[in-house]
Amino acid sequence: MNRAPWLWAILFALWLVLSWHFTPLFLFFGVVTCSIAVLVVTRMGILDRESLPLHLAWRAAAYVPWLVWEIFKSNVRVARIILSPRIRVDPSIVHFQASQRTDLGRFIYANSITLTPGTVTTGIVGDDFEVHAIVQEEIDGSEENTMNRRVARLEGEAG
Amino acid sequence: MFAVSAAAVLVCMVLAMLRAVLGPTAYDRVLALNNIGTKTVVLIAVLGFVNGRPDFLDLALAYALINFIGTIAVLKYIEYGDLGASAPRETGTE
Amino acid sequence: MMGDIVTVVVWLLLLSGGFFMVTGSLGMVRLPDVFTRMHAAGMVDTMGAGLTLAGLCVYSLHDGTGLVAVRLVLVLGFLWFTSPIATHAVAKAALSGGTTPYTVGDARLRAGQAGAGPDGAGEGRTGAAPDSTRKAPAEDERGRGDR
Amino acid sequence: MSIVVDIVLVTLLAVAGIALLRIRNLFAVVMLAGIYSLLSAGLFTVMDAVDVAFTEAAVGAGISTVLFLGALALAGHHENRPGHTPLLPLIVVSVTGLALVYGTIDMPGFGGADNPVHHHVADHYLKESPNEIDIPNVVTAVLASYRGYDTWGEVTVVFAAAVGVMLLLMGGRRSRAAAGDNGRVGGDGQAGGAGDR
Repeated sequence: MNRAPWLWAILFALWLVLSWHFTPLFLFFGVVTCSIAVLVVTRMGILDRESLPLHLAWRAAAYVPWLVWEIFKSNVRVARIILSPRIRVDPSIVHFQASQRTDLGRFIYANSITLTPGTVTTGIVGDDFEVHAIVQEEIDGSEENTMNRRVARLEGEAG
Repeated sequence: MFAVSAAAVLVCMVLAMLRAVLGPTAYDRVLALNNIGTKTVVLIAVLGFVNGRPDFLDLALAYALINFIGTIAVLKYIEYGDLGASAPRETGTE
Repeated sequence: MMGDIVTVVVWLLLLSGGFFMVTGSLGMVRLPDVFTRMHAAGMVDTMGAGLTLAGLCVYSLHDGTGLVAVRLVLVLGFLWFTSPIATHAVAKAALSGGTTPYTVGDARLRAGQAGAGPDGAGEGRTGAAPDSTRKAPAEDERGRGDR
Repeated sequence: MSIVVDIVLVTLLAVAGIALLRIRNLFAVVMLAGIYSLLSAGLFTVMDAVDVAFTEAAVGAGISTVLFLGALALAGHHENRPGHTPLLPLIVVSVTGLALVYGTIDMPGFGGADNPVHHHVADHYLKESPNEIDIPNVVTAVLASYRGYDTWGEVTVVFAAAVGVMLLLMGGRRSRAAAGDNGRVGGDGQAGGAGDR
């Protein structure tokens, strides 16, 4: 699948939404700007299924709301730690195996972990994730496993 | 009601400023810088609504990106001591 | 009627966003080391900014300025895409720069606690804000020496 | 509300400024300078000077932080204490500041609609720029068209400055790399690597 036209369409849609002027002059500027951007990106050779993961778009629509709900829950937990009169933390660094097959999947998983407060991905070597957690319970519960499975599903069969 | 939100953001900026001044490590200061950047973005968005002219949101949009680039440049400098250096190649790193 | 509901929803979103933002900033001041503060900073970036911008978004949608709502969504999208990368970069740089995170039973946690009061059992309890501010200048000197 | 925001932001600016003066670790100074830029950009936004705020954020918080860090990589981290007493500079700065404040007494009130500056050519720009240039943003129209030569000159100066700074910062590295010292690109570029040069 050729990704350049898709990128161009997305960029031009962004241009239209942000500018919201439909005079020929501005449309012309938009066309030129988007074309230059796409040209540069194509020449740099960074336009592939990692930089524009169109194949994930539909499954991401199911993943993102779940992620937002997870973020909300862990926010409440961290807020409780911070607001307690005496701060009780037992931070620790935990290693565990991720089950994603592609780098893109690992990237999404690592960023999902970091995006939920209470856990931060500090390093990845191969499948081995190194995660810093503010309290031990944040990490060894079943929720990380759930997230792991969900990202693996998001990544899909195509891999 | 937006004024309440703006006040909350200002309180947060004061707290983050405290962390930036106290330090103690460089990483605390980077964290505070990044955080004040985020709060500036939110502050600009909220102030647009306080004044009834939410036209400044493009500015917030640009800030969000500039802040990110600045943070990454700073951390690259801390980690490699040089802005031009490229990361040593490790296999399997993201 | 519709307007009342929207007003209530916007109030709720803005207030809870402000709550998470203030709590996260408080955490940045109170928590003992840079790694734990990172989690507090994450709160500001995710729910603090998220709920506040969502409140503005609901308001502008009801107000009939849909373009503003689109921009707010874009701002939030950028924040949520970039925030974990920046946080990860801070953590990675801090680790490779020789800062070891506090862990359970760490001597530094106990040291912080010895000054905090009689509660000396040592299961990762630290003093609150006054304690961490008091020991800050000494650590600043040490931090300079490291670099 | 706007006045409260002004007061808080200006107070934070003052705190950042004093901290900038007191701290001797130049890395922390660069961080605080970035925060200072973000705060003043927020202040400019409150004053409706969006284009200035935009420039301040891009240049102050973005580019100049990066340039400072590049300079630090070459120059080292710690600022020496000045050999002389700060008394004379303090007096000079205070006198200059007081003179500037005295100068503002004669100026018309901030943001007043009948200030002379708003009735020289501004009326014409505001009324006619949609017809004459057909650009929705008046500031853009003024900068890029009515004052096109002026902007051109400014851009040239900024470009020359940027090229000069980049040459200064990158020239050293290239000559070192040519001398065969390419080890620091690899493993040994640690956090403290800059401090000991």
